[in-house]
Amino acid sequence: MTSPRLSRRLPLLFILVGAALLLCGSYIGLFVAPPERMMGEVQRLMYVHVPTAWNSMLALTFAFIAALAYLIGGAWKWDARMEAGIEVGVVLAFLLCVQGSIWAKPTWGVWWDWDPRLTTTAVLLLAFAGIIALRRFVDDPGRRATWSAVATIIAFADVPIVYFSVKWWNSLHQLQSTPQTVSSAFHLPLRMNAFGILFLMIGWIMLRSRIAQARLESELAPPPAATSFSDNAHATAGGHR
Amino acid sequence: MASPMIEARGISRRFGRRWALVDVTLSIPRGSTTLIAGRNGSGKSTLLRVLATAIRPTLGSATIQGHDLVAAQQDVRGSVNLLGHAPYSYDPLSALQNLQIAARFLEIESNEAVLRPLLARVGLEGRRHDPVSSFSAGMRKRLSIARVLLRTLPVTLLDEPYANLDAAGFTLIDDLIRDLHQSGSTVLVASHMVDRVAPICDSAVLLEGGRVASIGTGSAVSERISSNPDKTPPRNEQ
Amino acid sequence: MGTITGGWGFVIAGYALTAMVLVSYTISLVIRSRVRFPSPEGEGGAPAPGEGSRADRGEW
Amino acid sequence: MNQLLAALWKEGLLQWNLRSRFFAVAVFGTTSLLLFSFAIGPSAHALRQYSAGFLWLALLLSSTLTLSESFHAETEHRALEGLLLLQASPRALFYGKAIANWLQLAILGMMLVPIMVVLYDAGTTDLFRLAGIILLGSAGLSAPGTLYAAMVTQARAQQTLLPLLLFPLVVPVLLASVKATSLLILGDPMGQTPSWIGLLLCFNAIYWSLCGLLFGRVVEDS
Repeated sequence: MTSPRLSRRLPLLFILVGAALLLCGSYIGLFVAPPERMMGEVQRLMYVHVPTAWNSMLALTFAFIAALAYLIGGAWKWDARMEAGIEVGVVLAFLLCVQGSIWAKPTWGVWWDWDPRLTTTAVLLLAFAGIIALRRFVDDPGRRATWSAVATIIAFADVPIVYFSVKWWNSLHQLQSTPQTVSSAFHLPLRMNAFGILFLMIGWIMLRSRIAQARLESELAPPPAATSFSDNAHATAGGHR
Repeated sequence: MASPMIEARGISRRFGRRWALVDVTLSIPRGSTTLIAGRNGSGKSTLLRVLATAIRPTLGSATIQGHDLVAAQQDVRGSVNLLGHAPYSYDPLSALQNLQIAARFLEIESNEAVLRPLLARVGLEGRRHDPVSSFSAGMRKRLSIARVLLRTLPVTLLDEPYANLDAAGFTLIDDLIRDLHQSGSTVLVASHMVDRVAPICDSAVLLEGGRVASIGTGSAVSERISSNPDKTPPRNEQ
Repeated sequence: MGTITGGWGFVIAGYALTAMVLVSYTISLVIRSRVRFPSPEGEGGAPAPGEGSRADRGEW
Repeated sequence: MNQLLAALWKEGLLQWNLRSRFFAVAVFGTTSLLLFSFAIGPSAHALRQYSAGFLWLALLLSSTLTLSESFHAETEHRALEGLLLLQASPRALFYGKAIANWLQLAILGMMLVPIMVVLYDAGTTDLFRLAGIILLGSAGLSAPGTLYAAMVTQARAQQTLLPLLLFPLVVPVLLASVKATSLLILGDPMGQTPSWIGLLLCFNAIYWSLCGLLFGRVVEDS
């Protein structure tokens, strides 16, 4: 692995690169890119709204993968990464809902327009916030890890169903703007911001899983002194419990 | 010598910040009766719960009749009978109903005619239709004894069998241990009643702070305990 | 729908809120990663994240 | 298979002994139906318009009471661990408990229907289809609900934790059931009901199998 000095700095590096990309992308989006014919200036919000949407989904997918990895493999570091993925996903989902309502007000005149993707994000936000609450209320590290992994899998499996049910439930309302309807002139800031938030998110997840890791270490006593750890490592059947 | 019934290698179990069991290595011969002695919190119950697959070892491994505790958990559960601290009872239901549930899951005869003598043996026949919620701790222990009597298995683990029992209950446990011994079942008894259990045991294990302090004949260990009950025995002798 | 006048107000609000959330969460992460947790043995806090945690040393 | 029968028999005994609690929950459901009408006001048209929503909200709120109680007897004296040590299969235990919770919710739902008819003047002649929707909807609630109940009874603050985990998850069940029921009551000009029934079936198929798979991990010692 990279030397400790560099690995300590890695997450901050990712965050800085991400922030830089985000600043440039937003600058171009705000001042350089032409306003959209129909929606005018408000459309500039898209340069930060759409990347947030992609990345919040990515973070929760990462949490789902970490949950699977923990349930199958059982290494504590996957539990720490899942906790990081969930928290970062919730923060980005919250941000997305805020941006969404700011976008909806000038466009539809209401703060919340029940757009299927946005409503799905809101449901996801509540579902994964519930999992964070579950982790707070369970003390035993092993149970907390297994139960929140199970809850993550269940909540993640619900995403497509929530999306379709909200879409049908609200299908008469309006056609959503999908990226294809956006002409190429807008792609540069969109992509820059997308990578910007992506790097930011990776830095966040690395930092947050280290915090979770440190807390786990404080909760789990190190292996007892008597056993010389080498000969026990291979004999470990329930190794991670 | 026949392969040992229970073989434990470096069993450790962690509960968050505390190691309840540390590096326990044991070999229990087939058909023997072993006393597990030790102060409160020395790891007796944890050891029995690990061997009964109620909880998993954090480190190390063990086999019962050749079945690994974690890998072949269901096989182990088919050969280990646990009389635990917890009565494993459904409080809203009656004593008879509790036994019937256990019998149905074991897929053995579960009507009242078959179970009644069992309840009679543990002295609960009169109260068999009363809900377990109205039972005293001693009566709950008697119900779990009846539950253990449902099956005779190669290994029987008794965790503080004498706790909460009256004088009649004591003889009930003595008979149980003797019957199990005669039927060739390997018995592990975790108990504070060292002077009562030690004489009828083939060997004894003294646990101290989660570690095996010493293994010897029943009487040797009970002297050790009576000679310095408070002072922690010298470090691991082996 | 026609062009929306006064859009700039909302755009600025959107970007400002986004920046606020991103910055405040980053700061909270950096602060929390400095916190030392009480170590189970009681002596000295668990190593701050990043100094090669016990998992890396293969302790579980 | 007979493990499942044993589990169902156990559930039957438990439910029979706790039937007084069931009536308490039924009263709770009725009360919430009444409160909803106070929230909307006496206008018959509005009440009839949203009657399906009220029915399912009342059922959802009552479900948290029945679900979180359903594991109390199991974990109070480690009865569940006792059964696992008797080689009982976790899957049979899960389906036994989930079916018991499902039937309890379905019966509760059907008991609320006459009250809905009286209070909101919202009824339907096609009782068979209404019963079908109630069965599907309460099945969608009880599969994940049973799994979460198994976790929550062993955690702190279980009364608040269960709704927090369950409600966001069952949004599709609520949407589909309310839509299907109101289409039944208010008429279904464009024939959307089959698609909502389809969504409910799909939700149930996914969660009745997924939760059965994961239940073992939840109850076994980690």
